[in-house]
Amino acid sequence: MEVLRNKAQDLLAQGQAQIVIGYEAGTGGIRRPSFARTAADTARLVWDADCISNLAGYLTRPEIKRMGKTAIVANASTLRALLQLTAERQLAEDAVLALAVAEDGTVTELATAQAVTDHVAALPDALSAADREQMNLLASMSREERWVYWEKELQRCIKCYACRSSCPMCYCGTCTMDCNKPQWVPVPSHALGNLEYHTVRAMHLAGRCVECGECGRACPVGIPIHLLTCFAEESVHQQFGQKAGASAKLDYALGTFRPDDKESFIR
Amino acid sequence: MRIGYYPGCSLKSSAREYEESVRALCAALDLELVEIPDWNCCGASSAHVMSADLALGLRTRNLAQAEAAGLDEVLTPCAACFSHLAEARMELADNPNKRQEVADFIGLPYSGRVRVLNVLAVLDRYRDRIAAKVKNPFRYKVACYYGCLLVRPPEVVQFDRPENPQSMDRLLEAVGAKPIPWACKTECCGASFSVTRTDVVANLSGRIVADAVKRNAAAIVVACPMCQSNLDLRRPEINQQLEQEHGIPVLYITQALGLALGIDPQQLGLQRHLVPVELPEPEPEVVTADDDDDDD
Amino acid sequence: MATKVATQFEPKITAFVCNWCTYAGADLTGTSRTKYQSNVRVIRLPCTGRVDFMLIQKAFARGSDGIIVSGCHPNDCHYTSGNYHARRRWMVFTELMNFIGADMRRITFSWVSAAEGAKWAALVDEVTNTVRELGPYTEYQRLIDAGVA
Amino acid sequence: MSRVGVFVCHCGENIGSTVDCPEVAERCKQMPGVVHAEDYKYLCSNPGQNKIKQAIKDHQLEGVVVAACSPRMHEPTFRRAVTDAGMNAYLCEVANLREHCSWVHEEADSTTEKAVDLVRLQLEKVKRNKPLQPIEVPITKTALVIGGGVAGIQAALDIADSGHKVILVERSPALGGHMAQLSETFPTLDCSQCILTPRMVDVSRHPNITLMTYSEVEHLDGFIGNFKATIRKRARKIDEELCTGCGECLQKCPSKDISDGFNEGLTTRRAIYVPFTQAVPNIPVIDVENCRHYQKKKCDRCVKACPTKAISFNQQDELIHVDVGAIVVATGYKVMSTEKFPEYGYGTYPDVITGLQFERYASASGPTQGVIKRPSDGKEPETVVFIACSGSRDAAKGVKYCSKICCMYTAKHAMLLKHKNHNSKAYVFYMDIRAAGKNYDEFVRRAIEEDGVKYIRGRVSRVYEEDGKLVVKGADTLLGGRPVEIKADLVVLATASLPNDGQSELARKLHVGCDEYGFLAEAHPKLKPVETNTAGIYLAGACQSPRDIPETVAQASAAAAKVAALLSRSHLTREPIVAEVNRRPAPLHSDCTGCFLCESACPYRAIGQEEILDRDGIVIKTIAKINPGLCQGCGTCVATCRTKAIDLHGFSNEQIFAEIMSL
Repeated sequence: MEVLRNKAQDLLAQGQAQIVIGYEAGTGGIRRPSFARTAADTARLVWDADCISNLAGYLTRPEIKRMGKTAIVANASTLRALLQLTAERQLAEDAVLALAVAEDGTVTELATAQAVTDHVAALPDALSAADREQMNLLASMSREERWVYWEKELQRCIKCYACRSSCPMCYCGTCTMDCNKPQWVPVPSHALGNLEYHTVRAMHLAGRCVECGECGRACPVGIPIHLLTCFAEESVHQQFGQKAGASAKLDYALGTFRPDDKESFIR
Repeated sequence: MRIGYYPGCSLKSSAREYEESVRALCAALDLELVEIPDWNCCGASSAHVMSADLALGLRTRNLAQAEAAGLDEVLTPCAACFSHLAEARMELADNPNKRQEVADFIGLPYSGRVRVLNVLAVLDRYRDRIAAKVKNPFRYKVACYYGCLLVRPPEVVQFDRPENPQSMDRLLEAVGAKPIPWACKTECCGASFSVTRTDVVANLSGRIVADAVKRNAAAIVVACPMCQSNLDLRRPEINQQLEQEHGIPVLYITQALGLALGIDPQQLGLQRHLVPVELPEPEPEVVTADDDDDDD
Repeated sequence: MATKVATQFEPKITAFVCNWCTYAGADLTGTSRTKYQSNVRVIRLPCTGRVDFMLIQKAFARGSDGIIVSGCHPNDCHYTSGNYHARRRWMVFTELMNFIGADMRRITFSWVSAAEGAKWAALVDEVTNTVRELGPYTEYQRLIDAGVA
Repeated sequence: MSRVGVFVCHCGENIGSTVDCPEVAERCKQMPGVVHAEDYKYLCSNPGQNKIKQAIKDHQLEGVVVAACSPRMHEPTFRRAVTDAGMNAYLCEVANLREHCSWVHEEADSTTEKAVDLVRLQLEKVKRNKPLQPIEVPITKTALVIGGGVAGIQAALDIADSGHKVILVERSPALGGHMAQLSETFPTLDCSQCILTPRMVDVSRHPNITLMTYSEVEHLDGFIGNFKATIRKRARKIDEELCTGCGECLQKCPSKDISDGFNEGLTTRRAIYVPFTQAVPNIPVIDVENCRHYQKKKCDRCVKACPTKAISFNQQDELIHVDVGAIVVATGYKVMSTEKFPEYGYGTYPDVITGLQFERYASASGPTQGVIKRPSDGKEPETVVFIACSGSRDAAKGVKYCSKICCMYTAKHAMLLKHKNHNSKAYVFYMDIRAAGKNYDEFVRRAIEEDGVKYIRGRVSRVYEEDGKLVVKGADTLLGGRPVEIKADLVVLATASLPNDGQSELARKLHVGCDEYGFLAEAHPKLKPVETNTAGIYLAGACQSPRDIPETVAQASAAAAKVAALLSRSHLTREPIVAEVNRRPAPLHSDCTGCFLCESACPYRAIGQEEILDRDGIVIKTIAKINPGLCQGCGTCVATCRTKAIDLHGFSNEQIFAEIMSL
């Protein structure tokens, strides 16, 4: 932890970064984002196994971008999101200095997209065991059971858009949900509209989702919506081989095709 | 590796040395042969002329037994058995109704899962391993004789080129042999006229032996018991026909490869041949030097 | 809709078709005077590549009981590859909709060329019969009826 | 928009007999936004169109729905009609009551009901239509012809003669292609070079033609009328301005044993060479791979030999950018090599040759000055076997298609052999004789009847060597499949014609399609045989499928006519059905996030970048921009865009959404 704080201090002191985004202790034992801009701020930085949230969402915020060079304490999903955002040209290549903290507390500076790519390649897959179990459970259900499950879950959605706000890939200036000419999806929480919203979100993240689960954690009513985006992402991975967040070069599976793609479902 | 094994009648009788050498070679390659339980006649040369249903039933029953034993692939060294089983498989592949009919007929379920492979197709997969294990390079000129059923008809066998097959040539090259280009790779040996019209066999097989000898082959290599027997067992008739004494031995591919791998000749059944297997001294290894041509 | 003595459920079928192959194929069905059931309403688009999956969703939301999406066969796309892009999108969309429990028997993807007038008639009849058998899409209707929470 | 007129056509009985047209019109009057609705017997007739025009004026219509036959039939008619009445053409939509309704359903309430629905769909759409203006595109009045064989030569000359500029690009160092290699041509037996060479010279002298040999198309951008091509002019290592073509250098080059491609490997050439004596241009080229100066860094004999100091070892490839309005692809074919035939020895027998090699022997300018010899020992063969369909019409070992030219050239070869060596014997193994063409069958009959060529209908199973002869084993199927064995001195395979090397790469560069074999695909096999699916790119000759010289020349002239017609116009008009990225007030500027995920989804690479700058010229945002010249309006990008920042004119989100909502 000291190493991290010292590193952050050095970066700020030497002007290599104007802001270091990391984690600090929040209430109730959780870790919350921390934005260190002065040496004093760095004392709040912490790093441990509870630092699970994906901080990459902050990188595309104009207010952060305006502050100058950013360094970010990055867990695996933050790094993946960083790469995907670079691929989608939301971040200039090598604009962000990522700080990867090892178990023993040592800090590795990942200054280039290539360094991040190499680092990420060695990290294990994203989905947690509990999520995997839930996915399998859903897969084992009959179609009708799955429909009832999601119908019930999605009816609880209050359309607060916390999922959208927390998602690093939901950086669009105008979301389809906000489009009112035509009004694709009804604005208030609505049984049908909720289903449409969450399927649209999943389709829009298919081939782009870094499977951090941030949306599921952000949901105030506890709907496991991240399973939808993760499912869409895995569907892309299994059918086309591409994986989001693996490289800073854009390789969008739904923007390309192979002439021999699956044909069996088409009459 | 494990693979199903269908010997057929020849390999248990007149071509025992073929089975012996197949088993010896496969053991040397760590390939376990699982003989199909309770296998039956493939129908040989008679069933299909008597009754198409009977022929299909006999053939399919072997495949169904292999399926029941949990096998995915069956090695069928005899070229005729191979052709028969492969044909049955193809006949039923796109015809679920017929498949059910035959399954009812033989009283066994049959899904068509098992693939049928001849000895060359299986060995071809192990070519690198064979080359790596060579102890006594088989440095002879050899006449690779494929006969008819290993490579034809192409849509049934789905293997090698029907007109000028190469798989055996490649295998023998891998152990140091020099396959000769010759005219008779896939000519007819006379097949089952062996019994009824030995004169026909003497004439047809005679052309094969004569061409091989003329082109200085040290041995004829085969992968079919019928070819072997016509070229070996009928050699006196052949020699009589050609009015010449030809002593060129006729080896199974498994025997030739076995010798190269240093397997004991007895284990390969070489002593069972009628034309004695007496190979001359191997040809010396030819080293080709790269010559630099600068005449500036 | 005119009032009907509803002895039998008549499904509402919406078809999204490309202008160059399937729309022309359906024209050929007409010129060949091949008859098919009249439940289908065709929405003409330039290419299957134009078919946003949200359009399919909105058609269900509007009460369609079955949907047809049809375009040019692979290699025949008027725009060379719009249908290939569409096919990929459908591959993911169908998997996702199945994961969410939607009844995928109600969506039929198809290639109908400008020469396949008979195929279009057969396709529409088959889809209409299948969906008629499945009955109204009550699961979706339940959501529509639930309204604002 | 809320002043729409609906016009329901009976199409005589065609619609009227199954759909209650007056009822449809009546129902439409009730629909919101409809201020006028009527039905009429034949709307496409002049009085029918006048009714529409009149109604537009009388009711100040802002949109029109014509419920009639398929829009693919009469949409242009009705759009023209509304334009006559002063309305924008794109404010008229057609509901398909005939092909999609009356012709496919029985007379019933449900059929009329469907008709009403179909009109409602178009009504809701047309309310949201926006006036659109056809896009005008200027045309660069220069054509690019790729390939300098007879097809390219003919196309280039025809276009140039019609008064347009032509850039002719040929990959090899000289014009001529395969035709220059041929001896005599069927069915007239006139000398190939004698008829081709003057055309080659015409090309080099034509004021409208820029000839670029030893050059290849590297890259192509743009669209019909406005292509931008990058051509790689490979370094000949000779200064073309200085070289007089005297040939002094050719004699001095010490690298000798290089297989001569023009002679199909039957002879050798030097490292500095002119492909053949009559080559146009008559400028040598240095084959760097084989030149001692480059390989061993120690030879300059050609430099010493050159009287004009034209050798330029430091010459580099040049990339030349040209603007062209139209392109003719004439890249030709190649023949399958003898190595593809296991049963004929996998190319191991030197005396088994291809038809093209035979041409070189038969050619007066060939390696033997027209004496038929065989490669192994240079002897004149007594017995020659010709095997037609070597690889053609043979799905198992070759290609499925018929190579088309072989029947004729095989007959010619056999005939030439007999003419040149009266004592020789010629046998032809064939499957069928396909001699359809002017004077073609007569030619084959002459070979058989007058020159005594033996035609054997059957396939050859094997060729093997025995006692210095090639034994050709086949069957005579006309004699009940009797086996035939012929001891030959030379075997000539009429090997299959294949797409030329690099053709699929070129197709990718040009964005034109290939068929399953790799030949370039025409837009329509009957009605657009020389067009490709990419507007402005045309095909000529054997790059499209195997064909003979007369057909090639005819097609080249056809392609040239298409090009000349295109280039004679001042500009092109295109349907304004194109996609556009929206713009919004600052600070958003556009719904486009600049993620460029749409870029690779565009089949036409029409999506580029646009930088939004502030007053100081600093980039605020980079967004996608669609080039309306390139966009063909498929809408794939529209469906790809998450934020709906892209929309398609004529098929906008609002329009289609409204259609769905009207159901």
